[in-house]
Order: sequence, then structure tokens, then C-alpha cells
Amino acid sequence: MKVAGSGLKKIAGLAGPFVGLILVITIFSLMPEVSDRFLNLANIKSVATQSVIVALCALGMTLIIVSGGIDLSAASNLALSCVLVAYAINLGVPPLLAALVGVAAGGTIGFLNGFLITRLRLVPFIVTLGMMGIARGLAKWVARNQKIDAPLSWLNELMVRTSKPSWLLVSPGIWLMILFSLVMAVLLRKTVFGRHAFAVGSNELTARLCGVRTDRVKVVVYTISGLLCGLAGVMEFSRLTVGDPTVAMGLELDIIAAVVIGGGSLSGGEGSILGTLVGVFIMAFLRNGCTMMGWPNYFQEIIIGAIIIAAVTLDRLRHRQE
Amino acid sequence: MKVAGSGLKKIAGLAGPFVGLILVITIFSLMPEVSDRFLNLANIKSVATQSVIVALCALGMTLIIVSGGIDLSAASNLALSCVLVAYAINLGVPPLLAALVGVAAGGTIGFLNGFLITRLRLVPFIVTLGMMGIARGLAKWVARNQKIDAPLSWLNELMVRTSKPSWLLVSPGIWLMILFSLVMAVLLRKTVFGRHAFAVGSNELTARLCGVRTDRVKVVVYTISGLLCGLAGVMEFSRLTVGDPTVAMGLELDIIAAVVIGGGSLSGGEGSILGTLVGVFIMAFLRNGCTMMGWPNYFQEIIIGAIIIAAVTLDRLRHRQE
Amino acid sequence: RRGDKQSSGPRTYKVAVIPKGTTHEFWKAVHAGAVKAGQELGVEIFWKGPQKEDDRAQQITVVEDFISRRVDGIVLAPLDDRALMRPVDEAMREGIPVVIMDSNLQGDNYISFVATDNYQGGVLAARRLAEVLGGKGKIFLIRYLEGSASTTFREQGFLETITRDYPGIEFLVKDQFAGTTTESAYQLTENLLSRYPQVEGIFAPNESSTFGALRALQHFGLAGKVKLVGFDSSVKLIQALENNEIQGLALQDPMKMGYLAVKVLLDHIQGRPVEKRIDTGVTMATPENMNRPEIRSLLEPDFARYVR
Amino acid sequence: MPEKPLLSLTGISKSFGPNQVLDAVDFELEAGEVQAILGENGAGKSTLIKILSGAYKPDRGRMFISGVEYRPSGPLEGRRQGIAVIYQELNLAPHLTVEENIMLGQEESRLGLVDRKKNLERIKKVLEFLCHPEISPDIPVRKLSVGARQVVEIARALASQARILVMDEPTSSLSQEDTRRLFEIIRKLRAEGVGIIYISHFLEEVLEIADRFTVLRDGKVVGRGLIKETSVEELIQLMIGRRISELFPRLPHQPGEVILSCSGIKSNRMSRPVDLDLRRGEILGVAGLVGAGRTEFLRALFGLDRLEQGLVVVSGRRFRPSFTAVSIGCGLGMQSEDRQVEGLAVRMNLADNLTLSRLKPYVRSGFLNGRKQKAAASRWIERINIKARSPEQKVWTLSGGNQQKVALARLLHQEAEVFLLDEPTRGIDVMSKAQIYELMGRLAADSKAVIFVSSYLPELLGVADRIAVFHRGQLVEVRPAASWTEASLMRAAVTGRESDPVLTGERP
Ligand SMILES: Nc1ncnc2c1ncn2[C@@H]1O[C@H](COP(=O)(O)OP(=O)(O)OP(=O)(O)O)[C@@H](O)[C@H]1O
Ligand SMILES: Nc1ncnc2c1ncn2[C@@H]1O[C@H](COP(=O)(O)OP(=O)(O)OP(=O)(O)O)[C@@H](O)[C@H]1O
Ligand SMILES: [Mg+2]
Ligand SMILES: [Mg+2]
Repeated sequence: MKVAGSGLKKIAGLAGPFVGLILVITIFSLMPEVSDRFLNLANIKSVATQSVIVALCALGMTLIIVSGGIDLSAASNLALSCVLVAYAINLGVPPLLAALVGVAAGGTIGFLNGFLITRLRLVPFIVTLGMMGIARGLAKWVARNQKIDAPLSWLNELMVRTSKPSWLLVSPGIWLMILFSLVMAVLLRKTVFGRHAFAVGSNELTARLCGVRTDRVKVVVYTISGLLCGLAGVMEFSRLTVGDPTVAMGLELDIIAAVVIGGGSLSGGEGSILGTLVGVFIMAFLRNGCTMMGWPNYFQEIIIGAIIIAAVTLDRLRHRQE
Repeated sequence: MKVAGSGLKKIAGLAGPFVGLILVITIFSLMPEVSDRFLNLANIKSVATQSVIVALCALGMTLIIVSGGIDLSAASNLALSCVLVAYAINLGVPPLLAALVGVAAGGTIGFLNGFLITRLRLVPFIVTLGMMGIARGLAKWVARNQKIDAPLSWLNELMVRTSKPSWLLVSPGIWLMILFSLVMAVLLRKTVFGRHAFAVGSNELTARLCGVRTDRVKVVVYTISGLLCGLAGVMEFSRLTVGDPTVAMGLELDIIAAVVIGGGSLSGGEGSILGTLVGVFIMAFLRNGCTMMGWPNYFQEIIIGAIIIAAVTLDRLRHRQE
Repeated sequence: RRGDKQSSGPRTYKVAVIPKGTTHEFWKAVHAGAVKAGQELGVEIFWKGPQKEDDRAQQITVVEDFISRRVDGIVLAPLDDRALMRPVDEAMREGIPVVIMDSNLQGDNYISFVATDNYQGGVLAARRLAEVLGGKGKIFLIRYLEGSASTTFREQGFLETITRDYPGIEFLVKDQFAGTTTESAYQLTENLLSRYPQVEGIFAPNESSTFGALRALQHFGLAGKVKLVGFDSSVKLIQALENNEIQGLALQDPMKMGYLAVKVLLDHIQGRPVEKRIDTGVTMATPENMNRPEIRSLLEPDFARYVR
Repeated sequence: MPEKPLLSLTGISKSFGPNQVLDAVDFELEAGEVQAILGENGAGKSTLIKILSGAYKPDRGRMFISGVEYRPSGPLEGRRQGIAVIYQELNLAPHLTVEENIMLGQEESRLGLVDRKKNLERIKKVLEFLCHPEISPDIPVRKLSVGARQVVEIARALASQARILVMDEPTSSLSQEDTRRLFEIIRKLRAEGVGIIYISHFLEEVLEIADRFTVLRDGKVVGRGLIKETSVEELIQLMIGRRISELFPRLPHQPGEVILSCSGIKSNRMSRPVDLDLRRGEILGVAGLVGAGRTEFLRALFGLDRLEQGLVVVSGRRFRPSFTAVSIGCGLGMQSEDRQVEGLAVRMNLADNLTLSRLKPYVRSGFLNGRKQKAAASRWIERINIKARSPEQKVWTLSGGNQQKVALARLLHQEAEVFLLDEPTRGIDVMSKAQIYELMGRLAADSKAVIFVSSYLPELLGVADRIAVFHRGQLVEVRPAASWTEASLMRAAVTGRESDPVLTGERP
């Protein structure tokens, strides 16, 4: 009885964030101009591939937001990693190693964020705002204010629209996204560390008094998120085939929006991986649909703005009914 | 005795936020390449004029942040106002009226923010993020994705470097900035409304318990801030002489940074107009100094990032000693 | 499959035209050209740029989305000569022909390349600035944006010509980037003017940076005294040209570019042979020659008929 | 070798800025004893506890556990040494579930993965031990009432199987039933050799459960001894240095005309509508178990919760409570049971908190006069003995009891006609309590009216004119205080049945 009840509630809880997504997909599917092409498998694959980069960053951002922080440097971090991968490949470093360099750079920036936040006791907003400038500046520096061309390698096959090898069904990037979503969901929900992250976000003082090493939790949280941004940078390089220091300008707000649309609370203690993914896909399908319809950009901007508000309103209404 | 003590403390409190500013100015003044030009009256005037726009927005942002909110739509709001002013002037509306249209548009966006936040009980981050897209989209729509050229009028004299009439000493824009700083400082510190704004930001539940109409306070806060953004848009038009829908892209983060550097706390209940102004000037002098030194942009980005962190660190250290 | 289309009688082709951004006057004129071609040739034009100006990743997304939409052809002004290669390859592989305009794309897996010779534009600007300065003086080169190909060529053309041909001209600044907005160019120039009051000439490589520099000069009361040579045109720039506040504007022919790109694409779709490289020319407008009709039409392309 | 005491503190000193809070405090705790720490509000008890737990660092002094020096770098260290603390201010993560809160920092895990089954087993045991098996481990703590939260806190401390258990006012929101159960558990733990430090302002509790006591005054130890050999009077004298004449001073007051009457008040959180009249010059006590809905009633009356039905008439003005501003305008004033979350803006200063609900007197031609505001706050600080350095002190730096006084002072300053007091004496020391009772009496004598919610029956019986009893979200009975006894109140609160009227009780 009790189990059944909680089971039902869980399903309702799961369906919740999907409402917005289903709405967006339905609306575009009903548009006569694109109806046949919108829900086409190839298009869905293509949207999924486009989402990989934002999704990877948003996974880390979920962890950060759950623990009561915020990371404005995510997009710059991604750009830095993207540039470093190209730089490394140009130096003759093997692609795998180059990718690791990118991921490691992301992790370093993340670690620095965490370190400064905990050591200097600064608010995350400011530290990561500063780091946003620093990482972006470093990226431009490394790239000498240009984009870096690098010879093609298998790295550039990770984000293709049509998967190679074909038995993968979808591109390796999508598999990576799925894999890391699962890992992060388990980390957040099933591990002691995840619980501590929630506790720190919900009430830091309490967590500290209960013997949680809040500083360590935060440093780890930012480092993990940084690593994921680094990975997203590798994916961006894979997609662009060049190291572009100006890539993903302003993307941090999209990433944060995805997490919040998915039910994350900026005051900490709330958020889920599934919700975040839904948030990412809402935004991606919106962009895709608007482009396919050929709507002008300003129209798209207005619609996306309105949908962000609407999606979160829906989510809140659902919560209130509970 | 007691009065003297509190007086001394006040002076220390005032000097505090200035430390960062003085540091920045001193450093550049000591650079042999620019020492003579940096502290030159003309340069200071020019920096002040550049700051007017950010400062006006930051005044409103201070009020919002004090009351526990945030406004990501500030920069888009400014752009919309800037475009509308040009549009109105092109329609043959007299300049003064056109300026009022811009200010009113800003107020409307602000009011909408406040309305949605209080009615839908949404977090300000999301509402204003959505509004950021909507206002920007509207601006581009009105301007048909272009700059709107408008005939010159006295409006374009507000932000000149050399004041006309000359007895003004500095441009009318700077006077406006000073005037509104005073008004906002008085509003924040010397009125019941200001006290209520602090209370709402510090603990909304308590404010409600004490009979503060929290929703009304918030709506007013966002509306005032919107009006100031609208005014900033008029100033931007004055400066550019065209209505540019892409102006001030990403400026919202600069504005927020200025408030936080000046001691505002994103969790609400803290912030001051004086601090915010210092924050604005720290950023403006940094940009000015870096450009004058001819440092490459990436270097400038890195330094500004680092200084943001350093300035806030200084501020926190000062607080800890207290 | 081209044959299929021809045999299915008269039909409206759907063509996506993808600029680098949507808010510069320049792209408006390209749009007008494309629409003009569309009206004349019976093609429906989808005009869609990346949502954020100059965002390579978003432009890739836009191309991909139009591949999903299965348009009949794409005209693309690539933000990056490398990054856009793969989506273009993909389009070509899926039978969607692509014409490149404005900036080059590496490789040659496209139908045709329709563009201004940007390097040549920089050279023209250098000659003009040298001319008005009398072959000597101190100048700023204000750059546009890190990694933007077309403007980089202009900057390069300018820089190399000055260094090679005019030893009397000295660069006070040549590595500062103005950024994408007028306001950022405005502030940069102001700050540079505060530092180097001795400057005598400025070159800015696109419309927004030219206008920003102009506003800064006006602000300092130096407009007309410091010689300014810019790129592209807009109402305010034309006024400045009239008032002799700007001494030269390197003009492309964006309407022609948009028109030709669509036309070439349609030629290809309908099986006619096309040239691989089409130059749309670059001209220097000066206060002296600006009233000649051929210059006037470049300064103020008549696009109101095609786009609002 | 002589037996080393379980815990010994020597020469512990601590100051916050110029304020010396602890001054060379010595303290010893044996295994298997319950020792009470007593003292006025602001005497330094909680500070001492926080030093012991590792939350604060002492300026001077040393600590030993079983003779081994203990120098905690943080609360984690304290926990590892087997010290469990129930802090005075509730300390829970609101978004986390009961299970997650209880196990926080002590999760059962394998390879970093939480072993939920084991966790639940441990929790179940503890909650059953506390006789609260109805608290579901999966419910987020923010949805619990204050009383239930305190149970969760206690459960957390018990689940950690500590050697030293510190309780800083564990019973301030507990029902008597729960208090009794807690005492049973304390006795059991004592028998198992756990050392227990017990802090409370309920002296009879202390007399019942403690073996020894230590009294702090102004941060110094002023007395210690065996509970067996002492009395309430002696303890009080040690705490304040003088005797108090009477705990429940009664000022004569006469109920007058009806000032507040509510008809059919029901919020979405109450189970049944409530009708009630209140007269001028009357103190109405409200009793009930934890979660009986007393708080909900006050909130509905004041307009804090969404009202489903009902009307309120205050001094002849009818309104439907929905805006606190209106309620305050009509002369209502409320003090919240949860001072940390709702009652006070702890990051604002004392003066602002105190005057927030009535800033008018300090406004002249639209401008606020901060100096006058602070002067007024200073007067109130003196009038009700708030231990604070200045009106500009931030509220969170005050001791728990003094914070409570600030919340009360606000209502007095507001010059309300009807006072809605929800557990106003939580965490307040004996002397101040007497003072607050006296204050209530004086309000009544001034023909104001007071609704006084409390879980502490003696004070209800001692102060109120009438007492209402709530049970499961509904009002079951209202009768003159004289016709209630502790036993009959308890019975009504637990069973929800009206007791046999000894005298004819009036029903509204
Ligand atoms: N963080 C702090 N900063 C400044 N002063 C503090 C701080 N914490 C406590 N104090 C001061 O220390 C004194 C002792 O506080 P403490 O909380 O130990 O009292 P207490 O004995 O627990 O009182 P109560 O019975 O009211 O809980 C008080 O005067 C309080 O204002
Ligand atoms: N153990 C519990 N588990 C779940 N919900 C509870 C529990 N205890 C209380 N509640 C909820 O809280 C509501 C009333 O709590 P509230 O604290 O307002 O009552 P109260 O009579 O004021 O008790 P208190 O003595 O705690 O102030 C109940 O109707 C119930 O929904
Ligand atoms: Mg205490
Ligand atoms: Mg209660």
C-alpha cells in the first residue's frame, strides 16, 4: 500500500518535468510545414547531438546548483578546453591524450573555483564570474586571438550526425551523454557524497555541524563539474574541428536555465539529473523547431524567453498540487 | 565617546569599498607609460561618462539585490529602451517625449518582472532570464534587426565629453548619475520603503509577519529598477545616436558584478549605493587602464576577472576584521 | 535527382540563406539581394542566422537543422573556414547543394564561392588612409573580433600594405579588438584616444567598429581632424562621409553578393554550369566621389523594396 | 591509577570581539551521569557547548576526553570522538528527508554507495525508541512541524551512539509526553555509561533528570554540586545572584467587552473551522499536543496562511485575514514559534528587527530617522533586559533566549491590541519567564487581549484566564483556567474528548 502510493507519486514526479517537453514537441509536430520532418528519427538524432555539449555542462551544473552554488565560468571553461585540445593536437600529441588534456584543464579550472570559494569564503557567483573572464582570456591567449586549426583525427568523429561505426546507432557523443547522465544520477542519489552535496546546499551550517566536510564536498563538486565542462570542450572541438576561443559565449545562462527548468533551485538543495536533461531538450527542440520553421531570430528569442518562464511555472504548479 | 566610536567606524566602513578602487587607480598611475594621462581630468571625465550607463542600471540592481532578487533582463531592457527612443524620434515624436517612452518601456518590463515573480511565485532568476530573451527579441523586432538611425537632437548632447553648456562642468549624463545615486541612496537608507526592501531581502517570512506587503515591495523594486534601465537606454541612445538592438549584450553580468564588488549580497539584505558606484568605477577604470596600456584583450579579460575576485576578497577580509 | 525536380514542372524551390549574423546593415543588404533573386527566379528564401552573432557552434546547428528540414539548397556565409566544412560536406552528401558567400571555406566541396576580395579591401583602405595622411603619420588599426576571417583578411591587407609601402606611417596600436558591438568599439577608441592624443589616422574593418570609432572621435571633438577610413556603409556613416568626418569607406556590394549566391545556386540546381569563384568587387567611397551614381548605389543599396 | 573523568574542560575562555562570553570555565563530566548546565539567557551555555563540539575554537583552555587531550579542528572531529549534540537552534537540512537528516554525516555505506536498508533499520529503531514510528523516513523535513523536527534532531543524536551526549534545550518544543519518553531514554543511556550534558530552563526537569549541576553566570562558573542536595530556590539564586519572589505573578485584570471574535476560521492546513471569542483584559491559553494545529490556527487568524473560510472581527472591524498588513492595522500582532526561520530576520540588526512592524513614529516628512529608531530600540533593550551590546548588533549573534525577547519586544513596540503568542517562552530563562508572565498580566490589566499558545501546562494554568485545547487540528474545548488541572488538560489534549466539566465551562 505504502509502496504503491510512493511508486505512483514517483511516476507523477517523473512525468512532471516532461510536460513542458511534450508540449514543445507536440506544438512543432502539429505545424504543417515541418510536421513530417520534425519527429523524424534523423532530426531527433541531430537534436540529440546538438544537445550533448550543453547537457554535459548541465550535468555538472546540476551538481553545483544542488550544493547551493553556481558556475558562471562553465562556458569559458569549455572554450578553454576546446582550444587546448586543438593546441595539443597541433603539437603532435595523440588525440586521446589531447582530449585528456582538455578534460584535465576543465577539472583544474573547476578545482580552482572550488578552492577559491572555500578558502577565501567568497560567494560562488563572484569567483566564477572572475573565473569566467580568466578562462576566456586564457583561451584567447593560447589561441593567440585566433581559432586554432588542427588536423582531423578520430576525435572529430565523436559528434557526427550519422554514427560511425554504424552499429553504434547514434554518435559516440550521445552515448557519452547517456553514460555520464547515469553516472551523475547515481552519484547524486545513491552515494554518500551525493547526499552530502544536497545537505550542503540545503543547510550548510547543519551539514558542517553533522560532521560533513563541507569544504571538501564543495571542492569536489566544482572539480567534477569542471571535468564535465572540459569534456564538453572536447566535444565542442570534435564538432567544430577547430579550437575556437570565442565559442559558447553566454552559454552559461542557457546551461543554468536548463537546470532550473528541470526543477533545480538556485538556493540549493533541489535538482535532478532527469529534470536537467529534460530542460536541455526543451531548449534544444525549441531552437531546432524555430529554425526549421524559418522564424526570424527575434521571434525565436521571444518564444524561448516565454517558454522558459512557462516551463518553470508549470513545474511550480505541479509542486503546489502535491 | 559612543558617537565618536560609531563615527570612526562609519569612516572605516566608507573607506572600505574604496580600497579596491584606490588600488586600481594607484597601480595604473604608477605605470610609466600612462601615468600622466591616466589621472588626467579629461580621462577621468571620459571614464565617468562611460560609467553612466552601467551605473544607472547598477543603482536599480542594487535595490533588487538588496531585496533578495536578481535581474538578468537589465541589459536587454536597456537595449529595448534605446531602440524605442530612436523609433519614436523617427516617428517625429519630440525628443523629451521619446526619452519618456524609453523610460516608460523600461518601467513596464520591470513591472512585468515584478508581477510575474510575485504572481506566479517564480524565482527571479528564471523570470528575468526569460524576460532577457523577450526584451531583446522585442528590441530586434522593433528595429527590424537593424540599427535605427535617428536625426540628431539635444538628446544626443547628454553624454558628450565636453559639457554643453560649459557651466555644467561635466556632461548632463554624469549629473543625472549623481542625482539618481543620491535619490536611490536616500530611498534605500532613509525611507520606510527602503527598510522594507532590506527586510524582504533579509528574511521574507519575517517581513510578512511584520505586516510588510512583500509582493508590493517587490513589484515596486523591479519597476524602479526597470525605469532606471530605461533611462540607461536613453543614455545609450544619446551616446550612440542610433537605436541599436544588440547593444549591451552580456552587460547584465557586469552590472551584477559591480553591485557585488560593492558589497551587495546575492542572498539579499545587503548592499549600498556607494559600494555599487565604487564597483562600477573599479570596472570602468580597469577597462580604461588596460586599454591605455595597450594590453591585449585576453590579458585585459584575465586581469579584470582576477580583480573582481580580489576586490571582493578585500571586502570580505575587512568585514571579518570588524 | 536534379532531373526529377526539373521534370516535376514549375515548383518553388526552398533555399536557406545563412548569414554570419542578422543585425548588421551589411547582412540586411545581402538579405535583400537574396530576396530579389528569389522573387525573380521563383525561390522561397529562409533567412536565418545564428542566434548569437558570430557563434560558430550555433551556425553549425542552423545548417544541420536545415539539412533536417531538407531544403533544396543552402547559401552560407561561414563563420569559420574549417568548422563549417563538415556540415557543408554533410549537406552535399545528402544532395543539398551549398553555395558559400562572403568568407571562404576550406576544401572545395561546395558549388561556388561568391565574395568580396577582403584582402583587396584592406589594401584599398590602406592606400586611401595613406593618401589623406600624405604618406606619414601615426595611426590605429582597430581590429574587429578574434578569429573572424573576413575582417582578419581586411586587417591583414591593411597592415601589410602600410608596412610595405608607407614607411612614414607608424602604428600606435594594431592588436586591440573592438568586439561585436558599437558600444564596445566606442569605449575602446575612447580609451585609446585618451592614451594617444597624437593619433592622426584610424582604420576600422567593419561597420560597427567604424561607427564606434566615429562616435569616439565625435565625442573627443576630433572628427575630421583624425582621419578615419572604414568599411561598409550605413546612414550615419554616409552622413559622416558627407561632413568629411570620414575620409573613406571601403564598400562591398552586398546586394550583388546575396543575389548572385542565390542565382548561382539555382543555376546549379537546374543543371546549368557555374563558376567556382565569383568576385563581387570592392570600391573606395570618398567625400569627393560619393555622389557619383555608381558609388551612391553601393552606399545606399535600394533594399527597402525587398526586405522591411 | 585514578579513574580519569570522561570529559574535562579547564580554563575555557572565549570572547566575541570585546564581549567576554566565557571566562576560564572548568567543567567535568563522568561516564554514566547526567549533568545540568544552568544559567540565565546569554550566560554562555550554548557557546560552551559549541566549543565542546568543535563548532567554535576556544581562545584559551584545554579539553580532555578520558584523559586524552582533545583539540577539535571542526565538528567532524567532535563527532569522531563520540560527542553528539542537539543544538538549541534546530539544525536540519529542510530539503532532505527524515532519513537523510538523521543519518547525515553517519551514513551506512558500502564503497561510497548508501546502504539504504541499513540506514532505515537504524532509523526505525531510534524512532520506535522515541515512540514516533509515525514519522515517515521519506518525508522532507521542511514539511514537519517544529515539534516533529525536534524529535528528528533527537533521533539524530541518539542514532550516533555517542559517548558524550549534549542536549541544549531538547524539550523546548516537545510535549510533556515526549519529554517523559526522552527522560526514559536518558536514564537508559546513563545506565549504559554515556555521559550526558543537559541544558534547560525548566528547573523541575533538571531536578528530575540530572545528577549534578554547574551554574554559569556571565561566563563564569558560580556554583556546582549534587542535585540531591539543592533546591529550585538555590539554583535560581545562583543563576541571578538573588531570589525571585514569585514565578507566576498575577496582576489583577478583569475581562471586558469582546475584542476579537472569529467565526468559522479555517485555513487549508486545518481540519475543522474554529469559532472563538476573546475579551479585552483576557489571557486565553491554548494547549495541545505537538502538531495539534495550534500554530495553524494562529496563522490563519493572522492572515499568514491561505484562508478557506471564515471571518474575523477585531474591535468592531470585520475582515477576512489575508494580508498581515491589514491584521496589524486592526490591532493584531503575532509572534512566530520558529524564531530562526520566520520570527526574526537574523541577519538584520536588533533595532530594525524590533521596529519593523511599526516604523511610523520614526518617519518625518517621508524620511526615516535612524537615530530615533535606535534610541527607541535601546529603551526596549533595557526595559525587558535583552542582553545585547548595542541596538546595532546583528540578531544572530544574540543568545537564543535573547533572540526570543527581541521577537516579543517587537509586538510590544508595535502596540498591538491583541497579542498572538506562539510558544513565547521557548528558551527563556526562569527569571525572564516570570517577567514575561508579568508582562502578559500587565497587558491584560491595560485591557489588551492575549492568546498564549504553550506546551508547558504549568505556565498555562498559572497565567491564563481561560484555556482552549486543540486536538488533531480542531478545537475541542474552552474553559476557565480554574476548572482545568494538568491531568484534565493532558487528557483532553491526548484523547480529544471533552472532559467531565467540574464547573460549567463556557463553549463559544
Ligand atoms: N557569534 C557570536 N558573535 C557575537 N556574540 C555572540 C556570538 N554567539 C554568542 N554571542 C554572545 O555570547 C553570549 C552568550 O551566548 P550563549 O548563546 O552562549 O548564551 P546561552 O547561555 O546559551 O543563552 P540562552 O539561554 O539564551 O540560550 C551572548 O551575550 C551572545 O550575545
Ligand atoms: N510527525 C508529523 N509528521 C507529519 N506531519 C506532522 C507531524 N507533526 C505535525 N505535522 C503536521 O503539522 C500540523 C500541525 O503542526 P503545528 O506545529 O502547527 O501544531 P501545533 O499544535 O502548533 O504544534 P506545536 O506544538 O509543534 O507548535 C499537523 O496538522 C500536521 O499536518
Ligand atoms: Mg543557548
Ligand atoms: Mg506550534
